[in-house]
Amino acid sequence: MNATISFDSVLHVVLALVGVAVFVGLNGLLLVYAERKVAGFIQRRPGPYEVGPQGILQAVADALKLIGKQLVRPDRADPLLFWMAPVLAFFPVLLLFLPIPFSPLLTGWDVNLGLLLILAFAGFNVLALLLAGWGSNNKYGLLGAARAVAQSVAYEIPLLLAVLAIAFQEGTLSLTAIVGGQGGMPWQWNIVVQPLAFLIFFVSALGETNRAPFDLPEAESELTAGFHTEYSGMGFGMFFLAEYANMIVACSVCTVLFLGGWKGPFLDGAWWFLAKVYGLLLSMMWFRWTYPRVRFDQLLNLNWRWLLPLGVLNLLATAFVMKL
Amino acid sequence: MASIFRTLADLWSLVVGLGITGKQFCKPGVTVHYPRAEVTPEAAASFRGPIELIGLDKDPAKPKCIACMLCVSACPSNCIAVTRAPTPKPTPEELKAMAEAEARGEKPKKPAPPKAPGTWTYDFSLCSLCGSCVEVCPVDSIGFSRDIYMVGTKREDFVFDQLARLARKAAARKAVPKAEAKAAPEAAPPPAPASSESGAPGTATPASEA
Amino acid sequence: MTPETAYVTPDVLLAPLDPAYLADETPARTGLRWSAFLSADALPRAATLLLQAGWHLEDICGLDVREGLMAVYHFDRMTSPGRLAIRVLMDRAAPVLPSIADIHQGAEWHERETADFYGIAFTGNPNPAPLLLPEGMQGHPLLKGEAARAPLAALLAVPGREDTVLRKAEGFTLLDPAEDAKPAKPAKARAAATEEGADNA
Amino acid sequence: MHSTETLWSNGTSCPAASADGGCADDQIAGDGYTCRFEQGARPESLILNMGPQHPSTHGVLRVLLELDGEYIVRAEPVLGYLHRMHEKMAEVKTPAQFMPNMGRVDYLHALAWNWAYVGAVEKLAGIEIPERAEYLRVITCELNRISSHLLWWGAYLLDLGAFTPIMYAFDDREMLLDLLQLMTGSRLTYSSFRFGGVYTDASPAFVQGVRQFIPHLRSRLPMYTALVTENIILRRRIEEVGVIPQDMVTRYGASGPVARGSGIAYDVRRAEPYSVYDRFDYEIPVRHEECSMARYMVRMAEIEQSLRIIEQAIESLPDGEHMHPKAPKPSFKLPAGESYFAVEGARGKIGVWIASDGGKTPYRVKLRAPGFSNLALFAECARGTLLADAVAILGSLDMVIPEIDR
Repeated sequence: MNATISFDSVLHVVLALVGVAVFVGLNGLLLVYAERKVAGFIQRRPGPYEVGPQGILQAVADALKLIGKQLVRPDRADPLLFWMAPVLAFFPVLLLFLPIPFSPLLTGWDVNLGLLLILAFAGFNVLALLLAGWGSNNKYGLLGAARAVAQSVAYEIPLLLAVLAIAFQEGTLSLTAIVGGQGGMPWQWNIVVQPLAFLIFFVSALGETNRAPFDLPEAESELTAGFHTEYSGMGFGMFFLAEYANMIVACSVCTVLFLGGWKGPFLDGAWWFLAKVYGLLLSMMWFRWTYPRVRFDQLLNLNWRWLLPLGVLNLLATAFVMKL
Repeated sequence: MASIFRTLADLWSLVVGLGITGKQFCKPGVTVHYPRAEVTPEAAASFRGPIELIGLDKDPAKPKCIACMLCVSACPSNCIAVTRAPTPKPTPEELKAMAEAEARGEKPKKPAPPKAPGTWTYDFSLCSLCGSCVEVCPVDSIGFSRDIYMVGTKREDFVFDQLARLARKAAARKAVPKAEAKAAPEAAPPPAPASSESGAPGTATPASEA
Repeated sequence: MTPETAYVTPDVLLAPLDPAYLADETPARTGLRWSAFLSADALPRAATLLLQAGWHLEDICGLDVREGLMAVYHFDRMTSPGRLAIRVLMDRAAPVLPSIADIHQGAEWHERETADFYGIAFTGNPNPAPLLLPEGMQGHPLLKGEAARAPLAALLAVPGREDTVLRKAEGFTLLDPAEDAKPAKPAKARAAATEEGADNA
Repeated sequence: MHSTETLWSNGTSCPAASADGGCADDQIAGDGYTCRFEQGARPESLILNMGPQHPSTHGVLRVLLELDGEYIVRAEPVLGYLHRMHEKMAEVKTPAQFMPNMGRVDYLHALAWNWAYVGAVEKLAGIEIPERAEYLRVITCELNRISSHLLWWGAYLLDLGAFTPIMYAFDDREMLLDLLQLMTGSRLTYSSFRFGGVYTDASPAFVQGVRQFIPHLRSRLPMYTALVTENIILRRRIEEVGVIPQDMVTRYGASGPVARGSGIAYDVRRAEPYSVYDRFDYEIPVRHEECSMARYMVRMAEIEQSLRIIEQAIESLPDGEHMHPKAPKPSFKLPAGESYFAVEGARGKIGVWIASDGGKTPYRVKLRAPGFSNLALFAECARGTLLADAVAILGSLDMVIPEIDR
């Protein structure tokens, strides 16, 4: 790491963290609204409609409700673990936003090991889910936590392999540099050279963020609500926000790695980045409202028997081509 | 190798699914936005709402009911309670005639109780809308209302004084011109929503027409 | 499971069990094709024979009649259908039947339900807990009061059934028209008695 | 409260018991069903109470599960949470008064229950039905069957984690309900069959609506197939899951799509023809895979066959009365005797047995619910499957708990 620790850089990081927190909070509201509208339109319903014009204040009302609710802990739950879990789920996610280059100027912390930082801190999420399921002393929670651990650990590997393929190709772990290696036109993006890596990354990202059709840790028709069965109020709200924040991170990284980041055919800037991220987020929602849920053994089979070998092959092929 | 191709073909089904939901996404919704819109009166016409009394053709405020109690005994859930109208006090002439008859040793002719209900209460919270009372009524004095949007906030809201309800309805009928009365068959029973008058039936797009 | 060629009519099938009564029925009148009275001891053997011949259990109905408690087992076949009613009469004082849940596994729940409603004990039922009624509930809701009980002959009265009786043991008088085969009591008394039965439960 | 010994069959005390012993009792807290179930469990298993409040137990079914990881070692459904004792009500109400109950036994295929009860009474009392009423019964009952299957389809997909199909199914079902409302006046708990006919005659609007609905639904079915039936995730979820061999069907007395998905072509409409079903040209869909997918396919095919029946019936709808002129008054007395009447409901064979002593009310009424027998085989079927499979199997049995509990 070449970032020298100075007052300026610390201030920069702190400011960035505050900015990220605001960004995540606002995005949480926006995405909840978008998710419900997408679900509504796909199902030929209006979706949220009553609170504010076209229901745009629905998410705000929900957030206020969650904040206003009493914090309830089951009698036999472990208080420390029970309350640590939502905090641990939410705050590390903020760190993940730091190295993401929204635009050349709008980067929280331009560190040359940005990819590594994201992958490392993303591992916190699984710990939070495990603590939530274990600490709430609920059998459904426990089953959900067990699923979450097995799933997250498994899907991290192909995710890493896909990322490595890009890192090999670009020869750097800095996100800014990776974007710099791509052009503005769609055919200059990494997705053209690495379509398989993109597919593996995106599927693994669905698995990592517990999104349908891989939402097994919470699978409400099997485990009622899985790891967060016992959470209500802001306890639940934190998990909820963390899920959306994780989605944004996954889509952002995907944009940086494969879709040219902030670069576009004209007028490069953060708007291109955001447009691409929201496009990916919308497709995640689209998947959720289209597909049934896979079974747990199928989920793991998909990973170990398809994504992992394909990821390895892709990485070897990339290495081979790069060597040439 | 063949299995890989089959897998690819299977994966295509996922794309097809996305195509279908994507297409539906672009189509307009089918929800009827109650209370801004309501189902058409035609769609409500066959609905069996809480029962109501039917008035005489000559005097719509008075029920056809003859207080025969058939509905009370036919009801499986005991939700109807009817009492006969009290026997009127004999007039002085009648009293005189009765006294004379008694004096003659005949059976005095007492005034008969009127063939009309004194009270007619109906507890909708018990009713299963089976229609037994409607079918059994010998004078067709009971019918189903078309109240689709009836709401109440407490249990007592669903105990109707049917005679009062009929009277109110007849009064409301008189008040509004005939054509409008047809559009809003339920005018002003207490728990009936105001929307059935203020809403604009006919503008709605019910699911049946989608 | 059983080939169609193995189809034997129940009158032949049940013959070795020596049913006290066995009759052809008219499905258009009663919905039954055969009916039989068996002793409780013969029930498991009959169930085995019927399962082997491809019959399945439709339901078990209890019945509280003047002569005692009765259980009616309705069997039917998937191929070449025709309903068979096997009736078993029990002493009211000790209503006990052998369970057939080890033969027709579906009988487990039917037996538990009948035990709930009538207090009939099925010996050998693998899980004799109450099924539909709460645990620890006193009484059995479908038992009738003394006055409300009707004689069996009145309930199973089918005109012309005497002509189609295939077997009838000596001394089998259950279906003979009793002196008061007509409605036992006026409806009012009956209703009152039923209420009473409900109160007991 | 149960002592710790009742929990573990191997004699060890509850490992969760704290030093003061306070925790142990709470850990075992549960009713007799849980305690008995736990007695048979291995010490390393997890006992899970699925239900009575659980998203995929459809109503209030409770299933006790002994889990080894996510594998089911043992399962035991616990019934009775929706028990209303309809059979007792039948004994204290006149047949006409009992009719509304039939719409509430199985609220998804209410008209089949209507028919079973009406049929049993008509058979016992020798009541005749006009031909037009028979046709109207067939049409409405089949419409109701389609609405039941559509709802099952949506709810099953919901169990499997797909949220959208149920909305599409409800879109179509809404039209069905509009049609049925024309005939019955209500949208769910119908009680429109009468002894000797049906409650209302078919209006031209109804006939017209049915004629329009048939091609509409036919045009929607390919979309259902493409969106769901062919979806690889769904197929992997339910193919070869919940295998019910033919002998299991016989041993449990299962019927309906459960039997037909196991290759048994048993349908009461064919086996014991009632009404005018023998006049129509239709097939009994049968699948031989014996798995959840087979039952799924049978129901989807049944929607098409019901449409065929309705199409023929509406075209050949005879003129005439909808109530027989000699139909009995509501207060009529049942003659003494017994009768059993079976009809094919959406879930299988519905049977009603009436025994009457000639009084005003029936002496005994037995309601044979198809779901009761179908659900009974769940414990055997689910053994050794995954928790997620248990959900898939329960859904494929198409349970309606009020019908099972009665």
